[in-house]
Amino acid sequence: MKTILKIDNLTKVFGGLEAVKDVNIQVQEREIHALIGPNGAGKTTTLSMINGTLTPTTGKIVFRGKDITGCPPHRAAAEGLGRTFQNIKQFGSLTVLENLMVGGMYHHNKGGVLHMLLHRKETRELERQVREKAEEIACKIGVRNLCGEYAGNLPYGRQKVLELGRAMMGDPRLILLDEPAAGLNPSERAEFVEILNKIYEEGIDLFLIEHNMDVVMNISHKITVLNFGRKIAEGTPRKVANNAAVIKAYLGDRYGKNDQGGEPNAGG
Amino acid sequence: MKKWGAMLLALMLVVMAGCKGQPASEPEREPEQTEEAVGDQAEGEETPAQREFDGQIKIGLLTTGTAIATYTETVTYGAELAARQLNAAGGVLGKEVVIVPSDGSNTADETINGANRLLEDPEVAAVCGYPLSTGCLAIESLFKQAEKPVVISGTSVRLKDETDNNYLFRGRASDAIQARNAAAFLAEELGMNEVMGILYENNDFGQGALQVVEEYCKENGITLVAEGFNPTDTDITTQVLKLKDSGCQSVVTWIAASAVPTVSSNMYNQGLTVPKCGPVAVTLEENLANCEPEWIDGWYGVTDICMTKEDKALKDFIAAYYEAFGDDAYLSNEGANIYSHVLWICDAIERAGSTEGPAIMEAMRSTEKFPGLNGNYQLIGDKVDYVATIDIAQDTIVDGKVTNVFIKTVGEEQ
Amino acid sequence: MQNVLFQLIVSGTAMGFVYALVAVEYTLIWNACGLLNFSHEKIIMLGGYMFVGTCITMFGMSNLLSALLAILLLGVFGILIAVVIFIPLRNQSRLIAVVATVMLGQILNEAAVLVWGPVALMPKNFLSGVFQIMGATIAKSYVYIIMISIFIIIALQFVFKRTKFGKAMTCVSIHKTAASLMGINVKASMVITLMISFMICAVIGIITAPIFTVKQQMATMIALKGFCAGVIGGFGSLPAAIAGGLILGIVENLAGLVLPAVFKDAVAFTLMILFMMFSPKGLIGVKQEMDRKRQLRTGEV
Amino acid sequence: MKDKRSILKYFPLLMLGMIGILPLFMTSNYYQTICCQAMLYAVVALGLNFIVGLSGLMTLGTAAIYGLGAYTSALCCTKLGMNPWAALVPVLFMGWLIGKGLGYPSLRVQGVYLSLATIGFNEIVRSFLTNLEWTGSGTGIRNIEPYRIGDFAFDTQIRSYYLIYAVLLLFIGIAWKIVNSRWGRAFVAVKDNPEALQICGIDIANVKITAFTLSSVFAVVAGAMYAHFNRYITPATYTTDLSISFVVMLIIGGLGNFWGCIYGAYIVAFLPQLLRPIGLSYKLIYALIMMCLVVFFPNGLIRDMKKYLTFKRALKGGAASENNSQDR
Repeated sequence: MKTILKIDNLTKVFGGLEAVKDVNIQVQEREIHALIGPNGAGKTTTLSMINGTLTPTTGKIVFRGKDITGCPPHRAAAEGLGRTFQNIKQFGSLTVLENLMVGGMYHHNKGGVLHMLLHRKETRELERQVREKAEEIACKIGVRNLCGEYAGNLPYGRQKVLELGRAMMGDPRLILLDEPAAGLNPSERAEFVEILNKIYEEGIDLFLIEHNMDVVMNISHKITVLNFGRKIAEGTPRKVANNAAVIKAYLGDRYGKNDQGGEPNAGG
Repeated sequence: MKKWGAMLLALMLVVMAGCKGQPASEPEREPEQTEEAVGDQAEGEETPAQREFDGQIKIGLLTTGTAIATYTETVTYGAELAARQLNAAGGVLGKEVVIVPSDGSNTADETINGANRLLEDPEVAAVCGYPLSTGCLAIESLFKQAEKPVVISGTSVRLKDETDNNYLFRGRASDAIQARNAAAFLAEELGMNEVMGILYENNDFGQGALQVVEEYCKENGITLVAEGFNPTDTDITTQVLKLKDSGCQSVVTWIAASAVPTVSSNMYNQGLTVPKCGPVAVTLEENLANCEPEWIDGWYGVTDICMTKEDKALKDFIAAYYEAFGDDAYLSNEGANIYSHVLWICDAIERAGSTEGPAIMEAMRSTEKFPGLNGNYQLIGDKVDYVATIDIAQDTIVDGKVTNVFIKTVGEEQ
Repeated sequence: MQNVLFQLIVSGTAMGFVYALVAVEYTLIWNACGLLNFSHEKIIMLGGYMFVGTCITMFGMSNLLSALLAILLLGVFGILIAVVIFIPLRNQSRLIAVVATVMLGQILNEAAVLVWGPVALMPKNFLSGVFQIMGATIAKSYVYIIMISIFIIIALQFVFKRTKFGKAMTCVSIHKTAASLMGINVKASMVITLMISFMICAVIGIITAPIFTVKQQMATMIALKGFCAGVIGGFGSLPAAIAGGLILGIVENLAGLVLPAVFKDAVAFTLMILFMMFSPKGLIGVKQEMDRKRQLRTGEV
Repeated sequence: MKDKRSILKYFPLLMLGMIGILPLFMTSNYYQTICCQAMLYAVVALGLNFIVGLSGLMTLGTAAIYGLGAYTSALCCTKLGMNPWAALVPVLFMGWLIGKGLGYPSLRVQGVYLSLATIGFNEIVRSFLTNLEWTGSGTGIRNIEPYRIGDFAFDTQIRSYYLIYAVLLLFIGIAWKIVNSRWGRAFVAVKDNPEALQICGIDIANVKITAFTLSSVFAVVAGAMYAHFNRYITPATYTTDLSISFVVMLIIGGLGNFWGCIYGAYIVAFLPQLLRPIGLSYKLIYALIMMCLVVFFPNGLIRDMKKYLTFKRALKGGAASENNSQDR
């Protein structure tokens, strides 16, 4: 098995606070990798550093053999790194189809505006391609009948799905998912998991943060646990579920012994 | 939504009532409204007195609207007064003289629209008004195209140098006369002929004067120190100190009316006590009232007409003006200029015997010493300029109040 | 030359306080509504007109009484505008609010001519005269401006830091929704802020009346420079407004020595744009940056 | 532009056709001049739509760009003796330059800061145009020669009208292509959610700068047309007030509404002229009407009218545009 994403000694310091400290994660190809941990453990910070929204203080991120440490997000995305957000970020005043087409803009773009105006045939061709692809993905994620609707008017669950679809439009090799199941009702969640599995079967690897243990235990092959910015455990779902440190972290959190909610980007 | 919509409407009504109600409550403002009405409702109802006339002669009046409201008020009254007097004397060619005002605002675009609006009406025989050189430069070609004479009040020399337009008439002394005489007065009359300062307002008005004064100083070997300020400046200490530092013996202050209090107070406070000579603005009644007497005391001003001059025609005009429009009506030399312009145009129409543009133009071009309040009108050179005289006045404190003291009239009559 | 320099610094300081007061006045609205009041130049003008045109000329009241009444009237006007424009537009795109306030300014501008006549007004025997400080001259009005702006800023600081009402307003400025959830009446706080802001505008209009004269364009430049002062000092902070105003006033005056003085405005705006680009938080940002660097250097964490 | 099912689909074409035959009814120079101004405004507004309407950036410096276009063309013709058509090359270069120059700061300067910075830019430009001798200082540049093809000069109002009409059509075509392309979507996406656009692999810096460049190119070309149509330009024209008028056009037309730019421009150009008969207070009434339009129809005259008239459609189309505030 090949490593698709390799994180070495990743550290992020906010002011005097170490949000993430010396984290090492290796995401293997053909694997659904989950990142869990109590609130404020530094999960979203880690994800943001991988995709380039935040710059790591120290450490190294290698994606498909290429060092992408400190790359701006659009560069990372161009490398094949998709992402969804915990709190939905879509383009509310574009229709569902247009949302998907924006997602595919990187691969169906050539030159600037002037180039586009001068090469009308090529433009039409690119437009046709991206539209076809968007329709295809819309079918896949089950929003085909909503294509003409403004994304801002969709129900929450659909918006989450749409965000995933948009990430897929960029032909990613790996999608980073930030709490994909948060806020979904059980039936939506089941549907979402189904879509995730479908995507995985297509050959796209997933790296997700999730609070919902049902989802995590169900679909992930490997789990990394963070607490207070440090990696405390890693392994198969079964192994992690029985890990003493993990249980302590969660139970401790639950019983309020670790009263340190002030970390930035707490839980995303 | 509905609630505050209603409130907005209420506010609108209050504002409207404020604007409409205010002028109406003052009797002297009524003429302003009537002539706005005359201009736009045209010949709706005729009063018995008007029936004697055999049609109308419309004279367009290009104002600056609310952008330079003082100008608008005084020229509307001035033109209206001229029209009333002409009509009282039986009209022109047996027709009634009607003034059609149009707002040219203070931008070139709006001036063009305002002028086009006047030209659109085929009954408008000629147009007068507009004091900003930029606007005049913008509309000059429209009148050539429409073959209607226009009497402008912009003073820039470019209006003469760069145009080739027989329909363009300037009914007042240009910068070449005004600013040059201001400089000449300081240099020759007062003997300050080594270093001269100029403080100019940074727009077409001030820069036009700057150019003229620069030329004058070059010809006469005078060192010129030029300092400009922006029309919106509220503090010109830097400029005044620079002038003071340069050791100039006298200063030409070419500023618009609204800047006079700022400039004079700054100069007074910084102790720039050398003789100063400014344009019309420094002799205006309104400014004298808005400045502390000591700020402006002793300043010289070149003006088209010194309003305190002992002159029968001028006194009559002023008396008639205040009688017609009330004592609170605003009067400046611009009003007197426009009054003269309307009379001049009508005189030309009378002589031409027609209201056709080309005929009026020819009659106006061949004017010989038509006596306007601001001098005699006669063609100077081959185009544009018709008036060559200006008055020089000095602001002097009399009984604790500043008044204009007429010094002399300068400029060569043709 | 030294005299000149000193004089320029003194008059720059004087103008700086005018800018600072303008900055304070719109910062209040910015904090409470998240909107910039682009009509403030006309509000200042309105204050001047109310003072001279309405109170002194029309009602024939004494100067002091007129000033107080004008401030009061503007306060009422502020409430009206809050209800009519600012509250309805608070959730709209900011651009729309900006344009609405610009239009309000135009309305006031046009109305002023029609209501108060075309001629510029000037209060008689009001704050006239000059002070001499070490050979430099400063108009009396400026001295009053300096004192009043310091007083206003201290008073506002006190209100915001010490009173319950002020703290509520601070909350509104930080997060409107959260504040309203905590039971703070956001609308009421907007109304009150607008009222205070408009009253400060009136104060500016009244004190500057003897130097600028009351006319349509009396506040055009100080209003824009007020924005510059705010940006240079640090947007949203009141004491920083004074620092920004002072820097702006002095720099633009001194720049007049080097450049032709007509480029004074260009210098001011360039300064503003440079600050925006390199220190968007203004002087406050510079200070924070320096503190941070010092911390790093001394190894404190 | 989104609602393809609407019968109003043909309204824009009707509008363009009407503009085309307007001179047949408005034969006076007065109305033709205003029409020409309105069409030039429409070109600027179409360009501004990319920044303000679609990308949601608040810029209030358009008048300066418009003015720089006019000055570039006028200076090239009067000082360098270039052909007006050839002068379009430096004009376009100028537009590109301004677009880049303003685009980069716009990455650092956000929201209301950007509007202040652009006002500053406007004032700086005006200050320089007023003071530099080679720009004709306060009195501006005169005797700018009109465009001509062979012996046919576009020097009368009616000829200029159709020249400007052609330019308007050209730019409508270009803008329409762009708005309905991947770039148009990217502009809207920048407004809605820049972060999400980034993770789609798009550099938002690039998108914003493209929007600025397009906008300035539209504005400079309109400016150049204006210079050769009016044949006289002064710096006093290019005030912040004009910049704000451009934004008002967009708001009346509805932010981001393609055809709204055009009728917005016509309303802003014509309304004050129609109000002139009122007399001195016409500008006051104009400002009042404008404020009411802005306050009551913040999503654009037609869009909000539709919403008020047919409630059903509002649920589908209008609401989305209302939600996407750019308050960030």
